Amino acid sequence: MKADIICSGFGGQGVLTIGKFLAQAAMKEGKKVSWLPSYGPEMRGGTANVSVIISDNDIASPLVSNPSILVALNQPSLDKFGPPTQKGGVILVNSDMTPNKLKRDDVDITYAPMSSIAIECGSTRVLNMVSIGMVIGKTKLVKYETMEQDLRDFLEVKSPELLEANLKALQMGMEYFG
Amino acid sequence: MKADIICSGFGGQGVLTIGKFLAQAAMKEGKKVSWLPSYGPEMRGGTANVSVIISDNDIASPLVSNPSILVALNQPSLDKFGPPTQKGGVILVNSDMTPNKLKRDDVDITYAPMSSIAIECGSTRVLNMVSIGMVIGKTKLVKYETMEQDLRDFLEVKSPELLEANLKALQMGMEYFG
Amino acid sequence: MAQKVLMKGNEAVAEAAIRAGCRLYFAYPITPQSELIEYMAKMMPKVKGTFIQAESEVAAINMVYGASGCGRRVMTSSSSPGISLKMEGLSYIAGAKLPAVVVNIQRGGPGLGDIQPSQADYFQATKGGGHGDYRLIVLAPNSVQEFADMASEAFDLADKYRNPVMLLADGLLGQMMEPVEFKPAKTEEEIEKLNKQHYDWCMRTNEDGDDRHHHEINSLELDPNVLEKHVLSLHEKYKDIQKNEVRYEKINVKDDNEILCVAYGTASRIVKSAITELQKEGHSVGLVRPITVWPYPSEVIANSITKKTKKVIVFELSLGQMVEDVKLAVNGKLPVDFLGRAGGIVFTPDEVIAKIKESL
Amino acid sequence: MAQKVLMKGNEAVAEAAIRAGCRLYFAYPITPQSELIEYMAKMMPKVKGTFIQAESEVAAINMVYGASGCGRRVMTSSSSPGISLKMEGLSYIAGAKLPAVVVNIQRGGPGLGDIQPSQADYFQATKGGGHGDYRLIVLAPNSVQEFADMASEAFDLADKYRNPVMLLADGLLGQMMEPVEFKPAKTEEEIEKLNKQHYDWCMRTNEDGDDRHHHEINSLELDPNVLEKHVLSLHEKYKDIQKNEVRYEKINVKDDNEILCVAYGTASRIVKSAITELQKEGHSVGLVRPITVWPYPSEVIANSITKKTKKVIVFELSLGQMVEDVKLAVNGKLPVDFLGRAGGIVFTPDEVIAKIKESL
Amino acid sequence: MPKMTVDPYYCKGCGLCIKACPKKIIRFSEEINAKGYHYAECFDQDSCIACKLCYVTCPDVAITVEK
Amino acid sequence: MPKMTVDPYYCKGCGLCIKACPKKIIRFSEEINAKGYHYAECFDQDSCIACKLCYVTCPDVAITVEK
Amino acid sequence: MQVIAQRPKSLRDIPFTYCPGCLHGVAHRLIAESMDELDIRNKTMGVAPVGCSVFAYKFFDCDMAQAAHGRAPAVATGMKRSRPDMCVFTYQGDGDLAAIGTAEIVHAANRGENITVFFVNNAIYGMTGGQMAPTTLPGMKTSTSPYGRDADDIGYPIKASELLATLEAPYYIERVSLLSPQEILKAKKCVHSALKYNKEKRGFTFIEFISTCPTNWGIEPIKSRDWARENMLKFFEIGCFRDKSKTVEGGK
Amino acid sequence: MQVIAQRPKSLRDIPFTYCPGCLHGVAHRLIAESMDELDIRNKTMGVAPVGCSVFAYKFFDCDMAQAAHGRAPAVATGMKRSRPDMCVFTYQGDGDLAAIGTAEIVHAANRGENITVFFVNNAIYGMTGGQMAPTTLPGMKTSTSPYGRDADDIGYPIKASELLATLEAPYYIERVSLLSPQEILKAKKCVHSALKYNKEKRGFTFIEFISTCPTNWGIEPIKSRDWARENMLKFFEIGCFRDKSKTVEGGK
Ligand SMILES: Cc1ncc(C[n+]2csc(CCOP(=O)(O)OP(=O)(O)O)c2C)c(N)n1
Ligand SMILES: Cc1ncc(C[n+]2csc(CCOP(=O)(O)OP(=O)(O)O)c2C)c(N)n1
Ligand code: SF4
Ligand code: SF4
Ligand code: SF4
Ligand code: SF4
Repeated sequence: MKADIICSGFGGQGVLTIGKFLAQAAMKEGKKVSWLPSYGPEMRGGTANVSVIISDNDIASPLVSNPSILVALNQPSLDKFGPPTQKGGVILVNSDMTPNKLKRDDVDITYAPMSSIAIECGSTRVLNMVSIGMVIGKTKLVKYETMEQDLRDFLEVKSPELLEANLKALQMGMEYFG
Repeated sequence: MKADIICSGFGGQGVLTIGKFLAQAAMKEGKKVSWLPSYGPEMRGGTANVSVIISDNDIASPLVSNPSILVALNQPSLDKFGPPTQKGGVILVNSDMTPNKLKRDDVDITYAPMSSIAIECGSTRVLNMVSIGMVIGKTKLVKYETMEQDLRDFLEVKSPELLEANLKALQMGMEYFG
Repeated sequence: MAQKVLMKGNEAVAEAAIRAGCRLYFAYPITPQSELIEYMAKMMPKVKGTFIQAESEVAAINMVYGASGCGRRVMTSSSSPGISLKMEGLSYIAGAKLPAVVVNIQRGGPGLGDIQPSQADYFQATKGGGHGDYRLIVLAPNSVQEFADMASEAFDLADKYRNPVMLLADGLLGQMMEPVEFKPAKTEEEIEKLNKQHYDWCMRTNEDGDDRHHHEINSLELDPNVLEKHVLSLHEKYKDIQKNEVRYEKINVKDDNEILCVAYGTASRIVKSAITELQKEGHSVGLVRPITVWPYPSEVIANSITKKTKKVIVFELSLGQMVEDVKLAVNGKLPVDFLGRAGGIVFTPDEVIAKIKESL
Repeated sequence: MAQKVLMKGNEAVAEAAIRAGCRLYFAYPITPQSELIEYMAKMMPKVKGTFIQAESEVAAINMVYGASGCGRRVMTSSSSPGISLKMEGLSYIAGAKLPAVVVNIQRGGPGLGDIQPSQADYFQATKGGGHGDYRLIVLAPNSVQEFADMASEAFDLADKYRNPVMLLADGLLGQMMEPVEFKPAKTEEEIEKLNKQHYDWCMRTNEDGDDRHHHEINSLELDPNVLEKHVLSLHEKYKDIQKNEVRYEKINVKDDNEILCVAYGTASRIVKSAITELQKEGHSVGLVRPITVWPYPSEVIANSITKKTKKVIVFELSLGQMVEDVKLAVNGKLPVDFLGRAGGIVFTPDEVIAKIKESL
Repeated sequence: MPKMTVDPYYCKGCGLCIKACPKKIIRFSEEINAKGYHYAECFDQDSCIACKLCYVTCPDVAITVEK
Repeated sequence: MPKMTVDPYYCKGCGLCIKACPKKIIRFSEEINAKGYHYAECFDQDSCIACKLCYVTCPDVAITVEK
Repeated sequence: MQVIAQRPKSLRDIPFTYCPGCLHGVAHRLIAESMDELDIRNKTMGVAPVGCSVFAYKFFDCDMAQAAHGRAPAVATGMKRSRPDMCVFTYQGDGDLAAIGTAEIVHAANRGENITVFFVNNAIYGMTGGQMAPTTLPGMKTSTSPYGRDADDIGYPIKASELLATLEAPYYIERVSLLSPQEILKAKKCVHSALKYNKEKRGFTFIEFISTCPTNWGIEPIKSRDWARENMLKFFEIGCFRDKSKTVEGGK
Repeated sequence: MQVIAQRPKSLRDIPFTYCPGCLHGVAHRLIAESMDELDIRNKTMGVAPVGCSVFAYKFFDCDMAQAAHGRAPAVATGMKRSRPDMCVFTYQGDGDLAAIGTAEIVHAANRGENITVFFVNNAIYGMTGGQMAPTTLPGMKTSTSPYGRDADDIGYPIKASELLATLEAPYYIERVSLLSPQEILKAKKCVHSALKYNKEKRGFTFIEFISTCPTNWGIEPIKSRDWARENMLKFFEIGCFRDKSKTVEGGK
């Protein structure tokens, strides 16, 4: 088993966190994981993205060029990483910020109004949890329970007041696929 | 033919110039020559010395450790370079500044009151010319005529007023050996 | 805390250094190394340690010189252009026999280049980018865990040999997160003991009477005979290091290897996964991964060549620097081939496989 | 003026540089190089050139970067510790494809070391002491005459390849006087023509309209794909240099050589006189003297080995740096032995003879 | 008649011109430009007095003012 | 009774003490020291007033003053 | 109808790489406008630093060098001495000029090099992601002063203009603000003067811009100007620290 | 009879390597005497520069580091931060401190490092044989300003004390003269104060000594002091540029 993930979006959308939570949960479930951000000045203003690899085996390069799972939170992200996504790969798109669809029919692509769902959960700031939920819902990459625990561990110390909205976002994301 | 020369003395005694004139004259007479000063802070206050090599063949290292000709203008110079002088080598000592003699009898050593001779010629500043004269007189390393011409060329532009005293010094040095 | 945490290489090495007793850290920001300095800025005050953002890399390495002269565990870090600025200082540190740890998170060069991972400072690190006859001990990690582990190893080696040690990583190792498990932090008593091991040479308080000392931290010696003795003594030390401290990993090195690969650091991860692939296809390819790139595991490479081996291939994220050390190790016994990428590009396992297959 | 004059190496190279059209010189004092800067201070005003005593070696090399970016012949010089400080700047100059000449009058190291002659900066000069994949062209004179001749050659090579060129000498060559004969000085028109050869890339006045240009002197390229192309183009250039510009001298290299010696610069003078002595005793010993130490005359060395040759011996005023390049050239065909002195000591012909006789 | 125009190619939607305009006739467009910014636009050219303050304040030199 | 002494081991014969001495009782010795300098010496200890100015001015810290 | 304000000719048709609302762009424009006005575009060469403005070499429509971090004044010295008839300027950030480049700026100023230095003080390292600068204010949090700059431990912000004004040679030194259109208009005059003096070969000229870094301060563009006004201007006083045209008849 | 003046304990029994009449030795003695008086010899560490005083590491009877050219303040920073309870001083020449080491001295001063810097200004590079220093006077001939320092071309001498006094953090800055016994006695008080403040951990202290270089000036010792008085003191005015003990109650 090996998942090559790219999460991409605008600077403030928390894509690095999406990646980190996914990698961390997988690590706890005994997988080999790696996480590599795009870094440096090119991040600024433009898009940020992160490569995450989750695998049963040792990971060679942590850099993902052809994702098997793509989370694209805005148009530039879909435009940039949609085409190199692996045939048969999973693409989760935030339709709220992506007017133009990807012209491919050899991938498993879902357009979901992630920003709207986040607002429904209380704040655009939980957009990243919606995406994580959707990744879990769609791919079963990690267990919901692991993620929930991680989220609790993280927020209970840092900002318990945000816990509820985040948990809700995680759940709604996961349940998006029914 | 190969002469390994060291000229050594106090900072102001002009030993570097002695070396330079010898090397230059030899060069004009078609010899291979090299000139290498002791350099850097150790010169300061203490003794200065210069290695000069005059040879028919290419010169390897310009550094002289065992001179065949030593010009020692003061005691420390004789103490330092007297012992490593080659067996049978020529040593010219400024007896005015060298109370203690060298304890060797396998070298051809001359103690001459070079400072006094210089004063006689007009100034202690021509001490170096006295030494050069003595080297020529003793070893015939270069021709007197070459040296005289060099000296004229050098001083006629720079300070013609000094020419006479210098020429005299050169001559008296040379004639020291009769 | 023997629990695994997910952490960036830059942060993991900083945390591990603190745990190893490093209480002084001086550096100047540069991408892709800045998380290291930022982590130190955050954590040093918590352990009553010193963090100073120096005015430059030159100042930073000279602060290291001063702190190390006091016998304390001290570290600096930078990335390629900043490391070049430390060359004079490193030569002084080596000349004065001081222990110190320097991290280089290499990026693409020459000049300002870019900020992507590279291995093009290999020559500088292993041959001595500064002046004079000196050597750094150079450790090259290939994972965040190893990077962290090496921090404490680097300090130990530095202390043992009174020699600067470089951790030679790259932007990828600095920026990536991987699970890492830390060794327990040294206690203040343990750290005090480490400091005391240097009391016979380092600068410190003095006393009157018989135990009075005069310690000089110095690389100057105007008498060339004395300086030569000093340099020869350094070289005796280097020989010891070459004898005792060579570290490497052999991956799939077997008698039936058709090809022997050599790669270190980030490059070795890619090559390793490539040879695993090739093995599945029935090809026997071995990999020697130097963990110390100086001292270099020359003998290991030489001994890993068997009758079946047709070729040695070096893989590097540069246009060919370590290839010289490999050729020196192979010493003409086999052809040595090379694949490299430059300017911050990391080759893929497929490129590596293709390169190896050319010779299968 | 085809007359021979007796001159120090430091002064001769300065005079020759001025004659070769160098009109800008930036440097910082250091022994045993200071006569070079002092000569420039005296003579540059006479040719309406620029001499600035920079605030440091770092500033000096960056002034060189600026002047070279304007397409003018420019030079700097220093000695070992000061050269270490130029490493970042040299990497920038190489990365930005700028012609420039740098003189290193090597002294004993590491650290402050001493001020006596040494060859212990060989690695730094030839492998790239700075960061990134770059190379300097390195010329190593062994006499004052050659030192002077090389100044103009260095500028020509720098211009031809748009690459920094280093003159790698040592305290002995800098401080000694030997007879030297200078080439005629370039006229102002010739210099103007040299400057104009760079008009298609250098910084200069502009004009409106079709001939408008935008020249960038730069080594930055954040896109690693583009940076890689740039670095590869540098390497194409380096290959050309390796093909076209290898310079060497063969002394007594014959079919019946029992021993082949390799030495450059000051060391080669001593070895040459040693083999002359040995020849008198009836021993056939050859010497290959690399004149360019990068590009290295590897093939020449390899081809100078005959069936009779028992051994290759490298002589260096260091504890063994060029020996690696010789081993790479010999490629395992013969044992490579070594004699070196460190810390500013220069070996004598007798030491060299003794070393060679061990193997006769 | 004074007129200010924003070139969406340069504008990054920082809003400094909106703040600078004494007549308050600049706003963010509904549209986004190639870089994803809601660029500035003048919604009331007739009120423009050609004071140039928008031009003066714009860090991306995106504005042209005519008179 | 005041007394100044010069240690010939340290003295370099710069003469600054001679200049500094208000009583003018210091001179260069006829002898030279190991480094070849005519070191300073006091030729009239009785006149010494222990003003210490010779000590204060001596760059080689060669002087001891007693009282 | 006539264009009364538009992109100056001395800027190339390339969008800046700065963050939205970052005032680097304003400083660029003032320089370019002055180049146009003084008609020196064809005889000007500039030096870009390492910092957010590293790409300045792409933006100005004249030949440009990109210098190593902090070394722009040395590079400019090499350029000016090579082509004395051209105007040479550097453009530098506060990390570049007042930290790693301290020696180079002090000595170029001290030599009275005939160059203009444009110094953008935004109290932080922008390009590398928000580390402390030599100009970071006491108590200000940055990624390398996470508990706020402790002046007792690492000192106070460096006032570059004041420091350079202790030297004899500089011809013109002024600190200006870019925090409002009115201040920008004033700053423009100073930039123009500096380049005019440069053109007239009067000596070393230096303009310090008080600027912002919305991104690394974490304050959006409009508010970041307010923050700078309230905090930076108190410490870095606007004003002229040297103008020899007012003291020396006709300058040098 | 009682010894009232002799070699201080804090100097080792090693003759200085300075030229006859060179005032480096006087500066050394003042420091050593103050160390004795303040009883800090056993808790002091010093830093020798590159310059004629490079061998200072041999002369003082305390642990010493020899620093790379210009970097003594950085080395001292590393030392002081390692052993905060000890007194740390540097000893630097004008080339070392005011040329290559400009950035290091400015920033150590700006941090208010708890160290004392002894700065010997002799207007020339001594050790390397008489090249121009940043403090060389206008018109003064040296081996790298053979036609006299041309202030129009390469600027005026740098006044280090004045420059550092523009910074907020330094606690004490004074320029003193070593040109006569009387001046030496005054200088002594300042050296003592600086080390006293150091012992009391009050902050950065800086003493600039106006000194001579008989050898490279080519003027014999006694006359060289006169030369310095006539030429240097006009430019480098003696005096205190900062003393926080007089302004801040009890210092820091
Ligand atoms: C020698 C070297 N050190 C460090 C860096 C990393 N670096 C790049 S930009 C920068 C600081 C930029 O800050 P500043 O000068 O304030 O300009 P700004 O980005 O804020 O405009 C640093 C430290 C480098 N490229 N080279
Ligand atoms: C990096 C480096 N550059 C240059 C030198 C050579 N150098 C040694 S001492 C010195 C100058 C000393 O002058 P100063 O600091 O004024 O002290 P002084 O000798 O006059 O006391 C120089 C340039 C060096 N050792 N290292
Ligand atoms: S000021 Fe300029 S960049 Fe900012 S919104 Fe207005 S037009 Fe756009
Ligand atoms: S001042 Fe000191 S060194 Fe000079 S002559 Fe007097 S005792 Fe000797
Ligand atoms: S990081 Fe700051 S200084 Fe840099 S471009 Fe962005 S806002 Fe401007
Ligand atoms: S060269 Fe000058 S500064 Fe150095 S010891 Fe001699 S007199 Fe003193």
